Amino acid sequence: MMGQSEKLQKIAAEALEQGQVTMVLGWCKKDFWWQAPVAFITDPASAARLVWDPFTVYNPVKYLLDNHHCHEKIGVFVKGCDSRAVNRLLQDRRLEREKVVLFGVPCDGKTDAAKIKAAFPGRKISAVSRVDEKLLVDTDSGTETLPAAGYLLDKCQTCRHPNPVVYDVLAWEKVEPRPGVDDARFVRVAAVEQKELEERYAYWLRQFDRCLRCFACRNVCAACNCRTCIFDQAEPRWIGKASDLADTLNYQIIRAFHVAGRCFECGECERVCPADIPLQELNRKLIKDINEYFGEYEAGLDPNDKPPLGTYRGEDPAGFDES
Amino acid sequence: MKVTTDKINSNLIKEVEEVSGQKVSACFQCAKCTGGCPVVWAMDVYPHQILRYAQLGLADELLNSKTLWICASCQTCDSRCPREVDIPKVIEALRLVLLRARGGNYLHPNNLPARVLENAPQQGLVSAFRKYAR
Amino acid sequence: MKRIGVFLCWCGSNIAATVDIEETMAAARKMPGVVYVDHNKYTCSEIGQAMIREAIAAHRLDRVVIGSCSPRMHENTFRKTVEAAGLNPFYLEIANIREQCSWVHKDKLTATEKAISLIRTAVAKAARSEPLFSTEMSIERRALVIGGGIAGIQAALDIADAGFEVDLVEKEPSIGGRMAQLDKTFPTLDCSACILTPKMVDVAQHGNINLITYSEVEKVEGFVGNFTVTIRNRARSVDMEKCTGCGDCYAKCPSKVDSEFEMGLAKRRAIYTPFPQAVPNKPAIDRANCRYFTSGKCKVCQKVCPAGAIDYEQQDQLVEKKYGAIVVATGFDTHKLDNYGEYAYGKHPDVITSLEFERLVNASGPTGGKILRPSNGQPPKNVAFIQCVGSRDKAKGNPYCAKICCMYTAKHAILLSEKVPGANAFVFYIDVRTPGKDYEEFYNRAYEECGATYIRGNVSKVFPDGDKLVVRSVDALSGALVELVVDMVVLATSVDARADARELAQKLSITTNAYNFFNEAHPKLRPVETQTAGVFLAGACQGPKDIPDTVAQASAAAVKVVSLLNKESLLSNPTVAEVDIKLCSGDMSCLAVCPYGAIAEKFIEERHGREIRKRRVAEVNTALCQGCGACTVACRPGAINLKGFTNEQILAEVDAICL
Amino acid sequence: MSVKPEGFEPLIVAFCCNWCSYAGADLAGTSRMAYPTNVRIIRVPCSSRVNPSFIIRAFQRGADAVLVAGCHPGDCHYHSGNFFTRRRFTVLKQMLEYMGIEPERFQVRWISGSEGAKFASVMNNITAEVKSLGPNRKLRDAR
Repeated sequence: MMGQSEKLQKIAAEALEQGQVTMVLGWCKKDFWWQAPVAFITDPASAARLVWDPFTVYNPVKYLLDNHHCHEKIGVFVKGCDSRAVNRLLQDRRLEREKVVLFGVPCDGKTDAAKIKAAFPGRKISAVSRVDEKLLVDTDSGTETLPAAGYLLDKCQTCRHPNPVVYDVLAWEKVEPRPGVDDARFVRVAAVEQKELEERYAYWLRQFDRCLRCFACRNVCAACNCRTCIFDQAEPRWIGKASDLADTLNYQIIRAFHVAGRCFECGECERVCPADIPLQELNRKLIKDINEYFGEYEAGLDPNDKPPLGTYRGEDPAGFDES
Repeated sequence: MKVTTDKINSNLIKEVEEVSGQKVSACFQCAKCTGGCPVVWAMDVYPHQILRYAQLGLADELLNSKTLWICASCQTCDSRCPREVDIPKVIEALRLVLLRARGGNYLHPNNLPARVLENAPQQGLVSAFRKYAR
Repeated sequence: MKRIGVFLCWCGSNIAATVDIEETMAAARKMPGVVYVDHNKYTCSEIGQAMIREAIAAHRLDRVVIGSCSPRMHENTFRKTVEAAGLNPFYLEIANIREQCSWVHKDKLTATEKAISLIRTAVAKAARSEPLFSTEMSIERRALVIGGGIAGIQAALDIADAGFEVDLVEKEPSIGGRMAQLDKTFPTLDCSACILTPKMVDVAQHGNINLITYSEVEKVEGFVGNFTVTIRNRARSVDMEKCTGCGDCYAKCPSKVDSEFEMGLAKRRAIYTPFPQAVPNKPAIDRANCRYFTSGKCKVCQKVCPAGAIDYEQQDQLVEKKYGAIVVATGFDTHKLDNYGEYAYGKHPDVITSLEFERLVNASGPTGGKILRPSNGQPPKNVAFIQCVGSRDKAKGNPYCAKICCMYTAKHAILLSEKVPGANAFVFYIDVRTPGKDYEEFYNRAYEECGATYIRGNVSKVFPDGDKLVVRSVDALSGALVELVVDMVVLATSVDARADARELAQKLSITTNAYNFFNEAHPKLRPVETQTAGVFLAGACQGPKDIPDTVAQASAAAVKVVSLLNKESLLSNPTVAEVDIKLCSGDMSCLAVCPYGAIAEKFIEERHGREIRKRRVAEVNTALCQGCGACTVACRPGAINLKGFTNEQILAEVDAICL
Repeated sequence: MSVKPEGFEPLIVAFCCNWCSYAGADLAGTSRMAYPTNVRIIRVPCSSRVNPSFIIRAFQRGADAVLVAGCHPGDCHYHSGNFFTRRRFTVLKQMLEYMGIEPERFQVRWISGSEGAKFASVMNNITAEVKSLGPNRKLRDAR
């Protein structure tokens, strides 16, 4: 039987050989066992570099913005979350559907390397692989087995769309969403909502005080796809450049507002944040409010939708005093 | 029959709307329901009047009407109502509301002896709670 | 650095009594960019304005801030003042220190403090103001009227009488519309044809009106003053030049089909004019039903035509024309009764709609004006009229009131009593609505003088019993069940928007409400305009309407068109949105929120190393943009800005206020 | 909790649409309806011109409260602008409260050109509310 990595390699090699695409974006293995960075494959022979392992979390879709001009057609491997990023770019007219061939990869959740490391303090790990619901961890003192479910990335624990929502080819059978993801969706938001007002401010201040304004959350986000971000402009100066907490709050509020109704909950912002700021608690709050006020809406499912803030109904309720 | 501010302001319509899930206040008395009702000949208060009585809070008249027990829930009225009021549901709600009012409140799940809970048919329990608990 | 002059107005004591002018002037002198400060008792007076003009010259001022009354009061006055002094009129900013300061505050100390703050804010904004220019646009002095019913006819006649050329486009072979189908009109009972046909003839004979029948609007481009419209002239198969309208062709045509004009109560031929008084009175061939076109044999009409006018080879033609203004007057459809099985319409010939009844009463109708039962040709003795069929019904029909049914049903009851002596009318209603001059009196006449019985109750079921119809209802007022045996049932059918209204709205970039009626620009104050400048509405296409309202709206639309076409040229609004293509990502979020269709996408070419890449960006049509600024917020990278209210200016105002 | 200094006078920034709320403010003026001097109006063509960034900037620079005022829904001079305003600021307001900003600090109101009295009473209320809250330190520049 063919392994999962081999399946991806075969799909990519065939697409390149047949001239269906001139580049394939997938994942490869480089220096570290805990990383599977995005690979840019242009010849069938290199397709063998592609892998599917517990750490293929990175979203290759945003790289299309830089590459789609130079290629007639690009093949992209997309997990559930990645496929919604494609819809995000389509809806924002930053990509044309004909320019890409989507190789859908049903995904049963990616592994959090930090959790693995924490499980084996002081031991050197050389590789981690996954067999069904088990993780096999090769350490300097033998191979250990861990249950995969216990070592998932946080963002994968609340994933509602593990299967690609748009694809041309599917690598293998679809998987079931994890039980309870719907209930888990807004749990953290509700927890913050329950705090007292001053406590909430103190909470967010504590979080954003750590923010370096490295803009990693923005750069990784498929919903943040402007050619020139408002925060990178000199005139008008929307935000101060010095490290002032007020400017950080300004950035974070406007960033969240700009993805309101457009965020598709991939959770990458939170994963890449070097300061561990719980950005999903902000993004999901906006999703929750939009659902409650203007009707259920899930971004990244249909590129032909109008985003909730780009449309209205005369009878919309208001979240303020309309008297 | 007399309409008073107290009756109009009573909670009857609210309660009926809550139990039935129907907007009784939407009725504008076109009476299409009554015109098509196959058992209207046996009714003392007509379906459109039932809604009007509910709007006006005429609880006694509703309570004493035979109509509540005659309605066969055939849905003819509701299929034609231009205001999307499901009248059989309203009538069922009136039955419940009035039954409850008559039944008092002396059943509480915690007070039922285990023997009863084990042996009594579920439908019987539901029915008993409907009538004797609030 | 800008050279800003600040001028404070006393407004007599209106401002000066509450705001310390001296202190405010002193503060203004210290504001960044301010090089000159002065004051005047009445700045809006000629002396005050002269002072500003002189100061601009003497001190080489390039921005002007006036602390005075509301800009809503004198902004235009002072713009002209600075323009007269050689500055761009948009170099002026007004600080509202009267309505929003001296008049609402009593304490001189805090009022002065606030006045200083307001001046500082205006100075900050003025320092960032750019010169703005209106562009002058020519106007095509010709109007297009879409729809040849009474609304279109009236609008076309009024515009033509004012001396402008009008093209009147009608999709049927004749103008006349719904009104031509009616018998009498409420509340006066004058005959519809008698008042309509002279107007139709006027249209045909008017030197300024170009009648384009059997045609439809295919495409609309451009903007106010400069629309380019493509009109599809459907192949009529009859040469309009040669045809004399003698009628020999349709007398001999062997193919008979239901007449749309007669609501299917009579037949017409495949070559036909919809009705005898048609304008133009020249037939068209309905190719779908013509024997020659369906089977290749026949050509009877060509053989009998003495003028040789029949032309089977004609093709649809697309004609492109330019217009300065457009009036939409496409009317209404009657509601389809598919959802109302309980009324037995279509199952029993004696259940008819109100428009069918209209044809039965009409002297030129299928029965020659005699009210006869379709089933047996006998006059009915008892007739039930059911109101609100498809109206006020959110479950299966239209939730809105169709507005005209109460009145025409009263008319039908009256006409029945006149035409069939001794016949009885029974009107089933939910509410009777008769607001309008002489309307209530007309309704009173139906039951007081003409013997109609009004029953408050919606009919639940109509079913045949022998050769009669049984109508089942209840009289809600008495509580009595009602079961009437009648000879005929007339359904007061609701009014729908035209089936293709949404399509036309898209072509015109106007909007519709949830029921596809065209939206007016403002429900109270701009009832005949649309949000698209230069496109106006008349008649039932905007919402159910009776004839008097339709004619009034048509004349109102005509006045709007005439006042537009009368202008020498159009000046565009200078405070419009503007795209910075460097920043624009081309995601068109701006387009989604623009109410005027003023934003379009365009592709620009950019050099990237050796290759040329195409890139999508937004483009603002300054003729259509009204300057609301909704797009500026929808645009995440801030690539679209609003002239006169730029991001830079507003941020500077915020900073100045909070200083 | 912030300490209220004696005689605290809040600074309130109000964005008013030209056609309704700014006209309402003018009407309050012509009708001589007194209200506190704390409010400063920025005239915008439509409430849909108000960018959330302007609001955050006002807080950053020291505003104690921000008001956005526009035409009543359905009466927008530009047909649909305030419908977008309603959606945008429903979202922004919930977010600010979620982040611990007092609801009184950011308000959105519909004030028509004929509602001079309403304009004055909104100004009275918002000033009183913010006075009792005390100065705003949240979201504010450290200067």
